[in-house]
Amino acid sequence: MDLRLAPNAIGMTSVEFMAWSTDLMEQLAKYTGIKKAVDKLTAPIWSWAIRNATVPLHFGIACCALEMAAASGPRFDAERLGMIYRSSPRQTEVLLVNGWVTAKLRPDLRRLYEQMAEPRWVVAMGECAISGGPWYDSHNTVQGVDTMMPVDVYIPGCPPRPEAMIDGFMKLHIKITKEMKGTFLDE
Amino acid sequence: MSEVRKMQQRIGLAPGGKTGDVLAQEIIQRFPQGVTVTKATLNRFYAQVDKGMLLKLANFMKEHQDFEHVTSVGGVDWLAEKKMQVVYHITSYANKVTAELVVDLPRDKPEVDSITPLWGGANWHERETWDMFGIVFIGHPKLERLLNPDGTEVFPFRKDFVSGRRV
Amino acid sequence: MAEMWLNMGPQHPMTHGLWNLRVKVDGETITEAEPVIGYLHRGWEKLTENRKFAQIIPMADRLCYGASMSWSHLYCLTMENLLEVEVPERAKYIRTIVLEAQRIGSHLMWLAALGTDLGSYTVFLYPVRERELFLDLMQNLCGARMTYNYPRIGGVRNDVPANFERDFTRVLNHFEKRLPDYEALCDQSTVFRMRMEDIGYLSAEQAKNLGVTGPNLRGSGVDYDVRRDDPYEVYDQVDWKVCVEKTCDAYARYRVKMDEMRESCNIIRQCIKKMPKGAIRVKAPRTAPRGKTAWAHVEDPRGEGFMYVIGNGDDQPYRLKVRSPIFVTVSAAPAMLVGYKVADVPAIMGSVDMCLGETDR
Amino acid sequence: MESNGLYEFLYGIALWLMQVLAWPCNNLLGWNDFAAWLISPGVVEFLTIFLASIVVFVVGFLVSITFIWQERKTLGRLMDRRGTQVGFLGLFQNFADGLKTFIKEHIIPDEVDKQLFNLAPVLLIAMSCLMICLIPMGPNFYLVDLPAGLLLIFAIFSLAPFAILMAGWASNNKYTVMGGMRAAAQLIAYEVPILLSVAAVVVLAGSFNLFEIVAAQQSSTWYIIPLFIGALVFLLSAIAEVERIPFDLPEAEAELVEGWMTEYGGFRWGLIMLSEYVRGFAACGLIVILFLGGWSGPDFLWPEIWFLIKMFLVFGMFIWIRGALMRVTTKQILGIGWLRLVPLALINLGVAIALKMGGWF
Repeated sequence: MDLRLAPNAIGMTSVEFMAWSTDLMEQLAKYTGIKKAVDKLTAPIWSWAIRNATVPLHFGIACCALEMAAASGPRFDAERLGMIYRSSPRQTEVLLVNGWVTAKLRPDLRRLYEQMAEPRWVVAMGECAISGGPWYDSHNTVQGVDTMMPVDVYIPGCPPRPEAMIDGFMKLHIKITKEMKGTFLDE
Repeated sequence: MSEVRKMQQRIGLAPGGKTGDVLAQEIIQRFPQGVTVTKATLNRFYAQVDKGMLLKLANFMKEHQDFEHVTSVGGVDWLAEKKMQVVYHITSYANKVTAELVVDLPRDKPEVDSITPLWGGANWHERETWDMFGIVFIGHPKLERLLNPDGTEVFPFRKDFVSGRRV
Repeated sequence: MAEMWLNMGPQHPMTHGLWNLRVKVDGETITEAEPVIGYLHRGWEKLTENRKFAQIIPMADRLCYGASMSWSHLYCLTMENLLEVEVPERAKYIRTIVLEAQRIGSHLMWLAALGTDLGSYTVFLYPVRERELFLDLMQNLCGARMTYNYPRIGGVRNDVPANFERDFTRVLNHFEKRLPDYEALCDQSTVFRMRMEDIGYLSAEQAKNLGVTGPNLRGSGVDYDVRRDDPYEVYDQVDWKVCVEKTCDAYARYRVKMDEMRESCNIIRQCIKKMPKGAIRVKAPRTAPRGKTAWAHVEDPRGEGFMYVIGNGDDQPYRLKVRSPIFVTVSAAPAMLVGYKVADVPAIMGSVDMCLGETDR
Repeated sequence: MESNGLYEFLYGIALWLMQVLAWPCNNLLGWNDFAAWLISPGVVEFLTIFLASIVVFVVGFLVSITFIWQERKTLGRLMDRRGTQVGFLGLFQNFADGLKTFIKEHIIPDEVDKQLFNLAPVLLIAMSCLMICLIPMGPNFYLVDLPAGLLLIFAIFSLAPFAILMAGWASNNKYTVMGGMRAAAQLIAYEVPILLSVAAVVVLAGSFNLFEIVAAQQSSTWYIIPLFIGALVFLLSAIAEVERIPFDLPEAEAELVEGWMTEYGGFRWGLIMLSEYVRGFAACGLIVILFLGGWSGPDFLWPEIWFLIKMFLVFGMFIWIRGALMRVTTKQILGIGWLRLVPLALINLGVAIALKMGGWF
């Protein structure tokens, strides 16, 4: 943010001016503390909104996928918490890894993770996702999803019961409230 | 399953079909030297087949003894005895008989004729056996990696390939 | 329009598992199809060589998680052939009851997956609701919802709980009242008939040659069922009929599976009535001689499951070969798909009850 | 804008507002001519129209939002499960979804055509919101009374394929192009039956003005009785226009992932979802006005309330159809559109002309 450029701002091209002015505004907001105030004020709203509309990706790998299906069934209805499954990674918050990750699936899973929009979380469901599970000595499975992407919530069990999965999402809600991501999303 | 109960069930269920031992006798007359039938019961028979005779025996079984379905084709790696083995299980719906054919191959150059032209069901079994053991099936339409990621050079199911931590 | 390769997968609705169908498309019609599997391959058969005989039973549960009881039972049957163990009569009856309950549960999960594929979320949720009842029954018996670890080499783990017959008959009566609901939602809705009829045609000759088995084979008119033609447990002492359809298309496969659910209820009721008293387990020898081989095949809800085991002299198998019915049916998928529209693919592959856990082993 | 309840009410507010503003200018600052200009009818009228459009848009927007809530709760009940429980009775679920999209990261994939990619959702939401303001909700609650209101609404209604094709093409992804083309083909195919059934209504009512159509229905019977076929054709075509389940192919989950919406995330996707429900609002509004006699009803309730009740009933019918039926394939969608609905609409037009000639209407 160099104000010295201000006098010859007219000479800039539109792209340069846009970049320079947004940078100027951000620096101003940061130093005068407006950014912190806005973050403090709006954070509870955003975290309430995300908490009550966490949308997991419609992506099932193995046995835990059947428990995920049972969790959205009539008895353990996951939609009570506002969880519907959408199939495009752009529109989801939570990547639910529910099964063993093999060497062939690893690049696809990594790409899915990167395609998701920023406030995103990863939930490792079941022993296979947490630590390779019953296939600890297999040559083809990834021993734990946290070796390839940051994981937020672990749901133990092989396969975990649908209540355990919903409880895992409850823990995720607690984490979302604690993180309190503000409007500007950067700390 | 006691033999008596199977006999009652057999008579009631398969009027037209031939039983396992009748089929085994036919094969013994047809192929005196290449094939040795080790055991034959009502709806099973087990045979040891030489590498060269396999395709001829398979053709005979498909045409004349109407074996319509390949249950499985599996590879076995006998590291200590320095040989590879391919085990075929072929079922006949009409006769309700399942045959087990075992073919021994040298371990350094395991090759055998592919039975995919006869039964399409064996296609992926043979492809997987090549993918895991490296046994080459001559005449197979598409012998490529199936289950392992495309880049792997090693044959993981061989006994000399140690996978992960042993318990 | 130019020929175009289209990737359908690997992100598929949750219940099918992970596979990728590469389809060559000319406009909307499919000219070539090539299934790509291996996304769930963990080298299951290699891992069994590190395990003792009893440790493989929970592993066999996780082969095909939709019907885990039938796979662990198949493994125990193979080991009983290897170690020449005769299972007591009561254990056989319990096994048959539990297998048929698992078959209904697996067919319900298939109907749910078919519902998601065809776009109706209701047809997904009703079968899942009924499946919960069967999972409760299995939970009372074996303690777990999906991966039971219940059969043992030489019998079953524990005897049936109190009022086992009452619970089972109550659930079966309730379920047989609910089955017409699914038929109302599916059979009587012309949208479902339009989407399922005369697509995915697989003639009897093709089916037999390509190795398709189970309900998909019976959908093509071939009257073969391992439970009747090569009986194991007590299937030959219970009178039931094999459901066969003649029209060889996706709708026929759907009809076969719906009738099979009714047959399974009928089998369970007869088994409960005829279940004798007595021991539920026999002591099995611990080791198998090296080089001794044995195999067994059963009627898995998806087709003919088969296992071939070779003893190793100690208490670990030297080699355990598994034949998964869906591994072969998926290899026969191009025969069912070529010539139809891309929009028909979910209906065709939905009618073939796929479970990729067992395909990739 | 003719005088109606809403206009007068807001005119009073605007005038009061201007006087409050004008008082300090006159007395304290002495800008008398500026204050006079403020109170002049031109400014007040402009402010009234501005306020009226905000009020009508907010009401239409809230009704569309409650459609989302109604859909999730009724669909849940249809599937034997409770719908969403966020907030009181689940009412806050829409706000949670809406607010969530604000904070999502704005992803623009790099190989995407940026201008078109950003323009498509804006176009979509603009068209949809324009329709909210065109649909009158009652004698005292409307924004504009055009002599050819119906034609304008349908002109805007049929602009959607352009935005969808633009979105599908700009996302530079094989599946979105296919989804976009399917959506465009479907929307254009269903323009014809909708306009034919509307033609029948216009023949009976004698004018394109929505108020006269409602007045004609108040004098004689609701048009759903004589033109029942037309109402059915309109309902089915409206479902196709709004891309809901039986005709949901553009975003078919199983093969095209999300159709033309795949690359949109965060707020753009929020706008697209909102525009889908607002188009549902417009379709329901049209059905109520054309066939269910608009806001006519026994007068113990306001006409506007009657209009809303009928809207929620018609949208309930949409949800019921979504709960019961499955998705239809492309070939069948166009088949139903051209071969079934267009002839029915023609028959309906014949009936309308016969009734008109016969002098009953």
